[in-house]
Amino acid sequence: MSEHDVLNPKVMPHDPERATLEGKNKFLGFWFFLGGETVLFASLFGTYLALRNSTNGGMASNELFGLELVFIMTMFLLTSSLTSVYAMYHMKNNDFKKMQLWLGITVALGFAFLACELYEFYHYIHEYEFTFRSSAFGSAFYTLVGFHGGHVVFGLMWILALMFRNAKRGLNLYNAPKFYVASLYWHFIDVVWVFIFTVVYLMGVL
Amino acid sequence: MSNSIAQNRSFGAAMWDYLTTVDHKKIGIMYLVAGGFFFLLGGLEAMAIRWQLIKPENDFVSAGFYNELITMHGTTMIFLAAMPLIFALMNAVVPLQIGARDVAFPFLNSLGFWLFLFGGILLNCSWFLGGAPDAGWTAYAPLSTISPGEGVDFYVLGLQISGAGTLIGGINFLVTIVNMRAPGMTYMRMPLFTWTAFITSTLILFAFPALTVGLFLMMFDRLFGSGFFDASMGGNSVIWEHLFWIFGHPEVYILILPAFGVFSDVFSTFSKKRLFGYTAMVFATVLIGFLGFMVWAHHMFTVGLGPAANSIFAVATMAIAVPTGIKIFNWLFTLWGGNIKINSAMLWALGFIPSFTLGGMTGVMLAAASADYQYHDSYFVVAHFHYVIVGGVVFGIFSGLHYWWPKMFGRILDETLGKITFWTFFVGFHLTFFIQHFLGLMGMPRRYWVYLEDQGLDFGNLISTIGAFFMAIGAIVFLYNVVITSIKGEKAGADPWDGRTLEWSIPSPPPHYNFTQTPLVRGLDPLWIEKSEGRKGMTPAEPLSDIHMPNGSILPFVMSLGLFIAGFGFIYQKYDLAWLSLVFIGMGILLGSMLIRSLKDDLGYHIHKEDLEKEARK
Amino acid sequence: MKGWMGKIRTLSLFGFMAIILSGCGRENLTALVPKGYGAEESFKVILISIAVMTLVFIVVMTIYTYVLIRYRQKKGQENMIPKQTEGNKALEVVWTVIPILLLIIIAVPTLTTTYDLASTEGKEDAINVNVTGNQYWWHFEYQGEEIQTSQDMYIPVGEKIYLTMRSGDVIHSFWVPSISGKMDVNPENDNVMYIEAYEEGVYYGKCAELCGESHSLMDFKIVAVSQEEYDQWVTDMQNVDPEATPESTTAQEGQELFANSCLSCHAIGSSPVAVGPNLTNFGERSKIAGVLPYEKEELVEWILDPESKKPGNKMSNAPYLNDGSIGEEEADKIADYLMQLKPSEITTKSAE
Amino acid sequence: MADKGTEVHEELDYHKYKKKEEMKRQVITFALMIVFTIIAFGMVVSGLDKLFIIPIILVLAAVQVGFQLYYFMHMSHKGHEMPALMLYGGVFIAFLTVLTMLVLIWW
Ligand code: HEA
Ligand code: HEA
Ligand code: HEC
Ligand code: CUA
Ligand SMILES: [Cu+2]
Repeated sequence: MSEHDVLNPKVMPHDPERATLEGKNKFLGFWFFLGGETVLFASLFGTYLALRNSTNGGMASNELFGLELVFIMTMFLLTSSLTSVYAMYHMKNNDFKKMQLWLGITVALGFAFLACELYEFYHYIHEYEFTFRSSAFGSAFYTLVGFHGGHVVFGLMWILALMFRNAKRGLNLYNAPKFYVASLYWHFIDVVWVFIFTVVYLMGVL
Repeated sequence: MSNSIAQNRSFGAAMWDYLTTVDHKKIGIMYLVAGGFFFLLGGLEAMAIRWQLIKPENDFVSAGFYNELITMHGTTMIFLAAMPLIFALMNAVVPLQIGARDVAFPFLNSLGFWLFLFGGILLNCSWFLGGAPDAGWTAYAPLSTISPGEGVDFYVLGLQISGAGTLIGGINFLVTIVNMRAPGMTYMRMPLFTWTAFITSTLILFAFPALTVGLFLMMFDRLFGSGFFDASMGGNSVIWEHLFWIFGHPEVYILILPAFGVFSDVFSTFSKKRLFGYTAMVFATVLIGFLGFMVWAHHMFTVGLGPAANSIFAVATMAIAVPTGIKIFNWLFTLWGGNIKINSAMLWALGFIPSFTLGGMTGVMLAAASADYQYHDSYFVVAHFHYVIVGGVVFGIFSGLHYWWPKMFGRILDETLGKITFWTFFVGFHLTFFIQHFLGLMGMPRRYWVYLEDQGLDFGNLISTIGAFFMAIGAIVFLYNVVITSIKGEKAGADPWDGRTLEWSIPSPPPHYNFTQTPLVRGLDPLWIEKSEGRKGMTPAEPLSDIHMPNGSILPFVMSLGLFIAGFGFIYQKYDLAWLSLVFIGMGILLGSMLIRSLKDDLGYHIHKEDLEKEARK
Repeated sequence: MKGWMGKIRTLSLFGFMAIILSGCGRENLTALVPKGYGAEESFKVILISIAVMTLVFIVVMTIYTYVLIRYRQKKGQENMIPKQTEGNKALEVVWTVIPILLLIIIAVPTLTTTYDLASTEGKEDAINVNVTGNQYWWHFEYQGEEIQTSQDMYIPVGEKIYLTMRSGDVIHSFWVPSISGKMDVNPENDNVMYIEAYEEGVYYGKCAELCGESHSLMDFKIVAVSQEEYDQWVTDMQNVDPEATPESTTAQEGQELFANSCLSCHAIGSSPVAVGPNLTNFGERSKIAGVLPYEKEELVEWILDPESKKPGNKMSNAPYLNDGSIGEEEADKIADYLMQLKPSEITTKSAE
Repeated sequence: MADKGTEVHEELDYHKYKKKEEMKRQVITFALMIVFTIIAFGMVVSGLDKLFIIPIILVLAAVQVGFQLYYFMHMSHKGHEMPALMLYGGVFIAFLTVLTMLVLIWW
């Protein structure tokens, strides 16, 4: 496939993310990366579970956590997962405008989530003086949830960068894999969150 | 970029070429040089260790410095010497063995290398900046978290950075092997070295994240006041031990499996036989990889996990002897009935069998939990792991280097010098480490700066030290061999060993696009098949056409430099927050480079058919 | 050169064996001559596994040597192409099944001893000692006896002593090779193990987990004495008068100096783990600070400059080292005082 | 590829149709995920017994993740064998890790 075909495909194949060898590689490599990320988060979850009662006399999880905000955050993130599916749907139909639109919504939801999380942390620190350094539990909590938050931030930056970079020129076989992979990343973030709200928050208030 | 420009170039241009290269063969050479350097450094540290232990209550080095020496020796050897040297072989050979023009992610491949190198440099900067890490290569908390100074901080950040490089390298090889195989190169036709590279990469993918998390937690504890491993804050140091060994045990198989792959290729080539029990060999490799993840707690038998956990992990560990045994016997039966030619590459492989079997046997002995209560953290363990690591991994690397040197550099290493290297190293190796089994059982714990007089340990230690110097001589002869060979070594043809696999079907060293035409693979040992049917080389799978090649880039270097700078910032901000500016600068460089990378299209370039034809006619 | 390697290997093996058999190391240190229950149980497993492994090694080396002699390239046959065998099902089965059986031979005793050595049956009725590991010394608290000592642990022969171990700082590991395998001493969990010595004697204990600069100098002793002697020792230790006035005047002066400069970290008489070792029966120690010869000069040197003897030890922070209040003379007096602290008839000598 | 224009076009239509179908399923999936989430939160708020709730919310989470992987991330589609293999590899080690941290840390 020549450069020209890649950047200006005459026809979009139905799986544009895997139409070129580069695309296939990216696709596969990213999935593998997610396999590794699974272990990464498992290590953090494991550490959290081992230390969740090590409050060192400070605040414990059931005194700390409230569920309302977490529920709202969950809704933001779940919905953003759906909107990114929509974006990929339009990508596969070669409808760049709609894809950008849905990606935009995804990003907005992501920011909403992030804002809630920041508020939550702020709240814990200032209302309860529950910090990273309070206890092993505090360290584990902020690290696990913070790592997830860090992933959200990175995902947002990534999607935004892709959107701006390609805003003018539209979809092609060179950037389709990039969009696709970014959306996989976003789903993975959601997967992790599902476990966070279950293991950290729901089990935490029990 | 292309060869013709590369021919008459200045030193600066050559440097630039290497700094920006994304060619897996050059990256392989860089891994070799860097890994080789760190091997010498680690070896030098080992010599210092042995010199200190030559007699009881010696005071060649101070206690603190001794701990720095062992920590840096272990860390350097494992992360900065053995792994990179294996990556050197993988980079040099795997794409050639599967008939690929390149790896899946040339850019990331280069990034992986630079991250490793800068991580290693960062770690070693500690020597000059107030002291190296001193808590052992295992860095058990809380000793590591309370260790004063910045040594352990360098350990944490250096390994974090080079670990990221390794992870990237692993993913690259996985995708390369899955996606880039030539037509007809099915999984069950891949040479064993490629198979082991594949499984090793899988292990890297799953093992390194645990280390990443462990290192983050340790960094937070040391630099940002968290309490993961601090009992007084409710933390638990056993968490570190688990995280470290969940990574650490697979790590040792990450090291040994590619060595197994080298031996498989070397044995079959120099016996002129196909590998005996190929399918079983592949299966055993996969099984070792799989089991390798379920045994880590055998490093923790004395931690107090309880008899149930100890029993489970003991049995799981012993199970690994079975697939490994399958391999040993298949190698022996590859030799059986063969036409065995013994040269340097083969000597290392032959030396490996008794050495590694001994090491594996002591491994199984260690796996017996109730016996490990005696062995653990004694010189018996030191003996075990040097038998498997030196007798397995280092022998494997030497074997692979002698075997593939002609392919990598176009010259054959001198045979006589090769044999001298082998014999001095081999004898020295057994002298050094065999006696350590007994030292351990006679009551010498490891990581001992001094042993006391009159405890029956003097003689064994003296022997051990003498042996180590034989190894050093061997290493020096090898260096000499490399120098001599590159000055006036015998030029190698495409196929100096009557090889069996694809890498021997192309010129030595190969052109930067490897295969002018992608070969068609018709079975296991594809080149052998063609040769035994009277053909000179591989049948192409495609007509001669333009070749697509990736562009070089300086960004991987810059990104790694960014992390390197940020590393210093992270370490020194604990004294003065002003250092955080370095973090911002470094991370800025990193993120900026990433942004450039994602914003700038990089579509590579084409080598035109006409040029290929011209080259072919030359 | 055929088969050389094999020969060299076996030769060196036997050579080393000879050296080793002439002495398996120092007898109160080596794990090769077990003198206690744990060491013996471990040693059984060690022997079984060595036997199995020797068998495996012989098989491997036999095939190896045969193959190298028989199939080594002969002159003039450089181009001979051997038969390309794919594999052999029957052989595959053999070398899968036999190793499994061999492993079972090792695994069964391993599991039984592992459970046995972890058992806590009869712990309540036995002697219980709380062990604390500190950088770089050991503290022993005899539960319910109001006895606390450091460095030397007295135990009766033929009895199971249960140790409950925890660290005061970093991880250490408690190892007395000739009596018992090791157990880590962690800062956050109590580990329990038992030891039992078969013969009277002073056994060398080592710290087996890297714990800092003087990790290699964190030795201790297990003093195994007869039951009667042990009972005597307990009584003597319980009746110690920490304030007893020594006989000689230098020692009396030493006592005063000691009270001023040293008692902040050290204790005489039963007292919980402090910054420094308990010195109640210091006069009966076999070594100073675990490793130094028990001589007055050494003790004086230790008092004046502990850092040079045991790098990184916590006594190097002692205030007296900086304010010059203790010179050679004073140290000498303190040494006199310390060396006469012999509350019991039962000493390390009794164990011989 | 270009010379087979019409064929590709028909194929494209067919795929468009299939994608529409799939989209419907995606929405249903999404609805289910929301329902599951609400159930999980609801159960916790309801104050039922811990030992009863925890397994159920964990199962709900696992199912949700399955939805994400198979519907949103298309892991059931062709060409996902290797991704599935590696992901499950990761899940396996993840499981061991978490189990370890739960049972082998404090004693
Ligand atoms: C390349 C590296 C490598 C390899 C391949 C191995 C291989 C093995 N290792 Fe080793 N090991 C290390 C590197 C390695 N190890 C390191 C670095 C440490 C120390 C880390 C530290 O603490 O710093 C260590 C420590 C270590 C311990 C912990 C000891 C302790 O600290 O107390 C244990 C315990 O079970 C162990 C076991 C094994 C076993 C069972 C194998 C098996 O895989 C061996 C299998 C091979 C054979 C058995 C031989 C061939 C087989 C046959 C001929 C068939 C017939 C055999 C039988 C029937 C038995 N190793
Ligand atoms: C890949 C891994 C690897 C390799 C190859 C080696 C190789 C060697 N190791 Fe290894 N070693 C470890 C990994 C390795 N080691 C680990 C992980 C530990 C545990 C650390 C810890 O406890 O935390 C350890 C610990 C360790 C100890 C125990 C220290 C202690 O517990 O107190 C000893 C002691 O003998 C030792 C000796 C040696 C020797 C003699 C070699 C020899 O084989 C070295 C041979 C190499 C050379 C001889 C090169 C010499 C070259 C020159 C002299 C030329 C120099 C010139 C220039 C620099 C220009 N090592
Ligand atoms: C800062 C606290 C501190 C002070 C003050 C201190 N010591 Fe120590 N001492 C220690 C520590 C800690 C050790 C254990 C050192 C080691 O072995 O690592 C020790 C060990 C010893 C030992 C060896 C103990 C043994 O059981 O073998 C002797 C003897 C000793 N101190 C004597 C003294 C004398 C005499 C003084 C006063 C002049 C003194 N110490 C003051 C902390 C202190
Ligand atoms: Cu305490 Cu080593
Ligand atoms: Cu291991």
